[in-house]
Amino acid sequence: MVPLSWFLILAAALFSVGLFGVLSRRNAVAILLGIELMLNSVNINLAAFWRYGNVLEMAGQVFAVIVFAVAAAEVAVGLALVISVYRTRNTVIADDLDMMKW
Amino acid sequence: MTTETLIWLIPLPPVLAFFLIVLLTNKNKALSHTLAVGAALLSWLGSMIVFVRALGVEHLGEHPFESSIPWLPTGDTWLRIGVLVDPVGAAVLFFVSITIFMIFLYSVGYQNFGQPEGDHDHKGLPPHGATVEEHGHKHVVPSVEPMYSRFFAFLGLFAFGMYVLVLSDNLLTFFVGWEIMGLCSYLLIGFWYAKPSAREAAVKAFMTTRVGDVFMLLGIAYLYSATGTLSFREIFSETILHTLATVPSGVLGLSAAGLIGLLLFIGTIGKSAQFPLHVWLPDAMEGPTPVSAMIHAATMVSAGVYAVIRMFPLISLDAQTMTIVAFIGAFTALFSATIAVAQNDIKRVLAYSTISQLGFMIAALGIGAYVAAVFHLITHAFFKALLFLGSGSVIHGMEHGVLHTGNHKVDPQDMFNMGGLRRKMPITFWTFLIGGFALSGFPILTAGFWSKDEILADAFGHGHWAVFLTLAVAAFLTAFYTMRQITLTFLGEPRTKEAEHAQETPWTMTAPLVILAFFAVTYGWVGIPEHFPLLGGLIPNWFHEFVGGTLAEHPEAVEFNFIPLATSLFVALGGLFFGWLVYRNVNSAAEDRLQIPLLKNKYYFDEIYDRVFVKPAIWLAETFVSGWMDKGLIDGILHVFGPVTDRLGSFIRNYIDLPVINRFFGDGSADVTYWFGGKLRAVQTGRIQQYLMFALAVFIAVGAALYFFLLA
Amino acid sequence: MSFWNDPLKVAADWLLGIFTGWGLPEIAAQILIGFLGVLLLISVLMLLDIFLVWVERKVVSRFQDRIGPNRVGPFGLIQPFADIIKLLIKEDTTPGGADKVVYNIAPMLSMMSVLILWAVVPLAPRILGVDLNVGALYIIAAGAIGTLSIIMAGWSSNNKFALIGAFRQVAVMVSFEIPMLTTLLIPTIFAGSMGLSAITEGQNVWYVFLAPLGALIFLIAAIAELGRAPFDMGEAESELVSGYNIEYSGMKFGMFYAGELLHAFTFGGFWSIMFFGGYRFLGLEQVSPFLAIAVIVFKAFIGYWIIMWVKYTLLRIRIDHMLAFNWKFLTPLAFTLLMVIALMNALLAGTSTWFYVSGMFLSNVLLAWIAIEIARSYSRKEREKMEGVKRVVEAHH
Amino acid sequence: MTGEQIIFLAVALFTLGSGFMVVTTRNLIHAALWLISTLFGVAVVFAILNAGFLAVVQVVVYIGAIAILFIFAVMLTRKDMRDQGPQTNQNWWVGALIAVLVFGGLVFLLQGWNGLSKTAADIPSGFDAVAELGNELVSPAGYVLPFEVASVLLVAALVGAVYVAFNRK
Repeated sequence: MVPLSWFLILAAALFSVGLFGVLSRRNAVAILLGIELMLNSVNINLAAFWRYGNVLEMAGQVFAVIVFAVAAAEVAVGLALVISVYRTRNTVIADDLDMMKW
Repeated sequence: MTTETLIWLIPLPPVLAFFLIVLLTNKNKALSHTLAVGAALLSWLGSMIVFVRALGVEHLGEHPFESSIPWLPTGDTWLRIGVLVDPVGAAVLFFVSITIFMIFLYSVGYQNFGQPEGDHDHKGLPPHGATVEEHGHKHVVPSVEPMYSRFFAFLGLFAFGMYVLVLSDNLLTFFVGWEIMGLCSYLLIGFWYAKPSAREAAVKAFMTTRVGDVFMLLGIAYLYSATGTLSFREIFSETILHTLATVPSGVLGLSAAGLIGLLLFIGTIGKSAQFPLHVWLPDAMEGPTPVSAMIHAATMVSAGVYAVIRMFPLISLDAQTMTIVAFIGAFTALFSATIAVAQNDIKRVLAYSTISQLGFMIAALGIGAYVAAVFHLITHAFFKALLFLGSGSVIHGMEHGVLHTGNHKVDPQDMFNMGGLRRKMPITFWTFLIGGFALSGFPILTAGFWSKDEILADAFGHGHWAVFLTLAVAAFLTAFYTMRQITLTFLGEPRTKEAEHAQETPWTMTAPLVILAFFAVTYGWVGIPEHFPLLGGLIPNWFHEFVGGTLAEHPEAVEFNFIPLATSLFVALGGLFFGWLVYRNVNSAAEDRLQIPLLKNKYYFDEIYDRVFVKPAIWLAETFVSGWMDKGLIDGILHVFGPVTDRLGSFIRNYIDLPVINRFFGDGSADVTYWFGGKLRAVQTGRIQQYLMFALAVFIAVGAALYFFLLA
Repeated sequence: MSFWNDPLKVAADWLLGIFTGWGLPEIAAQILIGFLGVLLLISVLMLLDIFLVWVERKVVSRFQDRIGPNRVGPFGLIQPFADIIKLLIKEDTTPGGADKVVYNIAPMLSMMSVLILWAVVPLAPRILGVDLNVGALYIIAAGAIGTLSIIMAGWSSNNKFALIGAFRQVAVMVSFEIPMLTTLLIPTIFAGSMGLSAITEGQNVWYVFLAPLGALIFLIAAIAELGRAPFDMGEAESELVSGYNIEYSGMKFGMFYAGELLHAFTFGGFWSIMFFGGYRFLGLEQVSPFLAIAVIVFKAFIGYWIIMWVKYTLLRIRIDHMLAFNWKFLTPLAFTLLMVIALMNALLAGTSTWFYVSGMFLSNVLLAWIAIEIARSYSRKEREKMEGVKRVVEAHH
Repeated sequence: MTGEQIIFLAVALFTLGSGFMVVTTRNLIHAALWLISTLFGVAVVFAILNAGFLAVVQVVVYIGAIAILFIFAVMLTRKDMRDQGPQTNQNWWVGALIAVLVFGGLVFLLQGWNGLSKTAADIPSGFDAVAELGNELVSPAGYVLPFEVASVLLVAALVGAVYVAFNRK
C-alpha cells in the first residue's frame, strides 16, 4: 500500500518544478505551462486527501473538479491575453513586457 | 396550492408585468395593457381565493395565514420577511384587489386606447386630440396617450407596492411597499412631466410625504432597537407590548410605545395627507385625471390609515398618543371639509373630501373605534373610488365636448362649466349619485351611512364629546358640498356649449363605475349593528365579528343609542337638502356666496408654508449665511487676520522656514529620499517574474521566521 | 458453466490452471492472462481492419457505379494484403526539418487512440475489457488523444499543407466534441450510468426511439470527429492535397489510414451501443455470447455503412460554415435537447412504457421541428440580405 | 515493496521527469507535448487513487482542450517555428533556488505532521464515487454553490477570452 506521504511529496515536487518554470521561463506561454503543473499538483493533493480521509465525504473530488474548471478558465483568459499582447507588442517574452516600471 | 404559497404569489404578476412592459413590450400598446390588466386580474383572483379561504377559518385572528423566510442575516439573528393575512388583512385585501383591478381596466378607456395618434401630441403632455376624416368632413376626436405603455408599467409597479404592503407580516417589507408606492405616486403625478404644474406637484408630493417617511423610519429603527424584531405578530405579543408600555422613552414624558406610535403616526400623516402635511394631495390631482387621483384617494392614502390600523395594539398603549391621533383626525376632518365647500374644480372637491374622510378614520382610531375605522376605510375606498372614476368620466365627457367645439379655453374640470349632464351621461350620473349619497351617509341604503354612523356611535358611546361634535359638523359639511357638486354638475341645464356636447364614456370606463356602485351600496350591509331598530339582527353583524377578531381582546360593540343615529340622520339629510337648496339656481362662480377667500385659498396653507419654511430657508441661505455671516462677519474677521498673519508668516518664512526647515529638513530629507530612490528603483524592473521572486523570497523568509520563533 | 455460455471466464480459468501449474505466482499469471486477452483483441481488430479496407473499397466503388477490387482472390478479398505489401516495401521518408520523434510518434498515437476505445466496448454480456463507470467520458478522452496525434503529425511534418490541415481538423474535433459529449449524456440519463454495459442493459426499448434527435446529433458529431466527408477538413485532398498526413509514406501512412477506417467502424459500434441496443437483439444475446458478438458486429457494420454512405454522397463543407454550424446550431440544439430530455424524464417518470416512449419521441420531433424552423427563417433572412446586396450592385451597373 | 508501490514510483518518476522537461526544454512545442505526458502521469496517479472520474476528466479537459490550446497558442505567437537563444531569463538560478526552498520547506513541514504515514481505508463495496460526486455537486446540502460559482466563472472566462482575443479591425 502506498502511504499518503508519497503522494504529498510527489505533489510538492511537481509544484516546485512548476514554480521553477513560472519563475524562470522567458516565454509567457511557458509560464502558463508552469502554472498548469502547479494546479495539477494541487489536484493530486486533493484527490489524495479524499482517498486517505473519509471516502464518503466527497469534498476532495468536488474541489478537484472545480480546480479543473478554474484551470480551463485561467488558460482561456491567459492565452487570450498572450495572443492579444502578441498582436500589439509582437512579442511574448515576459521580460520584454516591462513598460510598467519606473 | 397551499394558501400561504398563494399569498406569496399575489404581488408577483403586477411586478412581472412592470418589468415585461418596461423591458420588452413598451412599443406595443395592446400587448402592454393586456399584460398589465391580465396581471391585475390574476392578483385579483388570487386575492379572492385567499379571501374566501380566510372566511372559512374559525378564529382567523388567533391563527392567521402566515409564512416567513429568513432574509438578511444581522449578526446572530435574521431579518425575516414574510406574509400575513389576518382578518383585517383579508378585508383590506378584498377591496384593494378589486379597486386595483378596476383602475387598470378603467385606464384602458381613459387613456383613449384604440383612438388614433394625436396630431401634435408630445411625450409628457396630455393628448390634445386627433383630426380624423369621416364621411368627407373632418372632426376632432380624442387621441391616444403617447406614453400609454409606460402608464401601465407604473400602474403595475404601484399595484406591486400596494400588495406588498397589505400582505407583509413585518414593518420592514411594509415600509418597502410604502416607499414603492411613494415612488409610483411621484411618477404618476408627474406623468405629464412637460407640464410645469404637474412637475411641481410631483416634487411637492414627494417632498411632503418624505417628511412623514423620515419620522416613520425613525420609529421603525427605534422599534427594532427596542425589541429586536419587526414582525407584527412578535411585536404584539404580550411581553413585548408590556415592556414597551412601561419603559420610558425620555422624550416628552412618553413611554417607548407612545413615542414609537407617534413617530409611525407622523408617517401616516404624510401618507394619508392629514393636517399639517395635507397640502400635497389636492395638487396631486395634476396627474392623469381620474386614475392617479383615485390612487391618491382610494388606495394609496388608505395605506396610511392601514399603517395605524396595523400598529393599533402598539399605538393604543399610550393615552397621550391616542389623544394626539384623535385630535389630528377630527381636526383634519372638519378643516378640510370647510375647504371643500369653496372649491370649483370637480377633482379638488373630491380630494379635500378624501382628506376629510381619512380624518374620520384617524379620529375613529384615536378614540379606539378600531372596527369602525376599518369599516369606514373599506366603504370609503369603494365609494370614493366610484366618485373619482365618475369625475374622471365626467371630465372625459367634457373633454369630448371641448374637442367638439374646439374652444380650449374652457376648463373641463370646472363645475361651473357643467350642468345638466344627467341626460348626456346617464350611467355616470346614476353611479355618481350613488357614490355621492354614500359619501354623505344617505340613511339605510348606502354603505357610507353605516360606517359613518358607527364612528359617531362609538365617539358618543365612549364619551368623546369633542370628537363627536366635530365629526358631526364635518359630516354635515360633507353632505352639503357633495350635494353642491352633484347639483352643479348634473342637475339644471347645461351652462356651456361644451356641456351640451358631452358624451357618455366607453364601457371600459363605465363598467368599473357600475361594479363599484354595487359595492358602494351593498358593502354597508355586512356591518349593521345588532341593536339597530327594525334592521338590526336581520343580517348578523359579520364585519364586527370578523375584523374584531384581529385584536387580542375583541372590542365590544357599543350600546345602541338614538342620539348619534338621530345626529347622523339629520346631518346627512340636512346637508343634502341644503346643498340642493342653495345651489339649484347658482349659475356662475360669482353667484356662489361661499367663495370666501379664506376657504377658496385653503386657509392660505401653501402661502403659510411658503412664508414659514421656504422663504426663511431661502433668506437664511442667501441673506443671513451668505450675506451677513460669510461676506460680513467671517470675511471681516479674515480681513483683520490677513495682515497680521501675513507679517507673522513672512517672519516665520524668512527666519525659520527657509534656513531650518527647507535647507536642513526639507532638502536634506528629500536628498536622502532621492538617493535611496535612485538606488532602490532598480528593483522596479517591470518584470513580473522578478516581482514574483521577491514576493516568494519574502514569503519564505517570513514564513520560516514565524515558524521557528512562534511554533518551534 | 460451459465454454459456450461464458467463454472469457472459462478460458481465463483454464489458462490460470496452466500457468500456476508452471509454477508462476497467481498475480503474475493474472497479469499475463490480461496481456494475452489484450493481444487477442488487438489481433482480431487488426485483422478486421484489413478486411475493412476491402469493405470500404468495395462499397465506394458500388456508390460510384464501378466494381472495385476483383482481381486478387475471390471478389478481390486478398487485395488488402497486396496493399499492405506495397506499403511495407515503399521507402519510409522523413521530410527535412521535421521533428523526428514527434513525427514518428504521431501515427502510433493515431492507431492507439482507436484501439484503446475497444477496452470499454461490451461485445456480449460479461465479455468486455473493463466495465468502466465513466465509459461515455472515456470515449471522449480517447478522442482527445486522436486530436493530439493529428496536431503532432501536422506540426512535425514541417509542411504548410500539413499544418493547415491539422489546424482545421483539430478545430473541428475540439468543437464537435461538445455536442458529442452532450448527446452521450442522453443515454446516461436514461440508463442512470455512464457505463457502456449498463447503457446496453438498460435498452429494453432502443434509445433511438426515445431520442431520435440525439442519435442524429451523435452521428453528425461522430462523422466530424472522424474527419470524414463531408467534414474532412484535415485531409481535403482537393485543396490541401491530403492535409496532415501529406508527408507520411509507407506503413506510417498506412497506420493513419487503417486508424481512420477502424475509427469509423468503432463509431458505428458506439452508435449502436448508445442508441440501438448494442449486443441486444430479440433476446439473441441470452442464447449464446457468440450470437451477441455477431449482433453487435452486424450493427456496427450497419453504422459503418451509414457513415460511408454519407461520406460518398455529400460534398465537403467549408471550414467556417462548419464551425458556425456547430457553435450556432448543433451545440445549442444539443444543450436544449439534453435539457428537454432531462425534464421529460423527470416529468414522465413512473408512467407506462408506451406513454413514456411516445412522450419522449414526440418531444424530440417537436424540438427538431422548432430548430429547423429557426434555422430556416434565419437562412431566409441571410439570403434576402445577400440578394439585397446583389440588387444594389446590379443597380450600380 | 509491493507491486502497487513499484507502479506508483514508476508513474511518479515519469510524471516528475516529464514535468522537468516541460520547464527546461528549449522547444516550446516539445514543452507542451511534455506537459501532456505529465498530465497523463497525473491521470494515472488519479487512477491509482481510485478517482477514475478525475482521471478521465483529466484526459478530456487537460489533454483534449487545455494542452491543445497551448499548442495553438504557441503556434500563433511566433514568427518562425524555431527557438533561438536561451529559454530562461538571467535570473533562472534565483527561481531554481526558490523552487528548491519551497520544496524543502514543504517536505520539512510534512515531516512534522502525524497524518503522514496514514494508509487508505478500503472503499466500501457498492460505493459509486461517480454517482456520489454527481449528487454532491448538485445537492443544496452539498456543493451546489461552488459548482454554480465555477460555472459563472467559466462563462465569465469565456466572454472575457473572446473579448480579449477578438481582433478588432
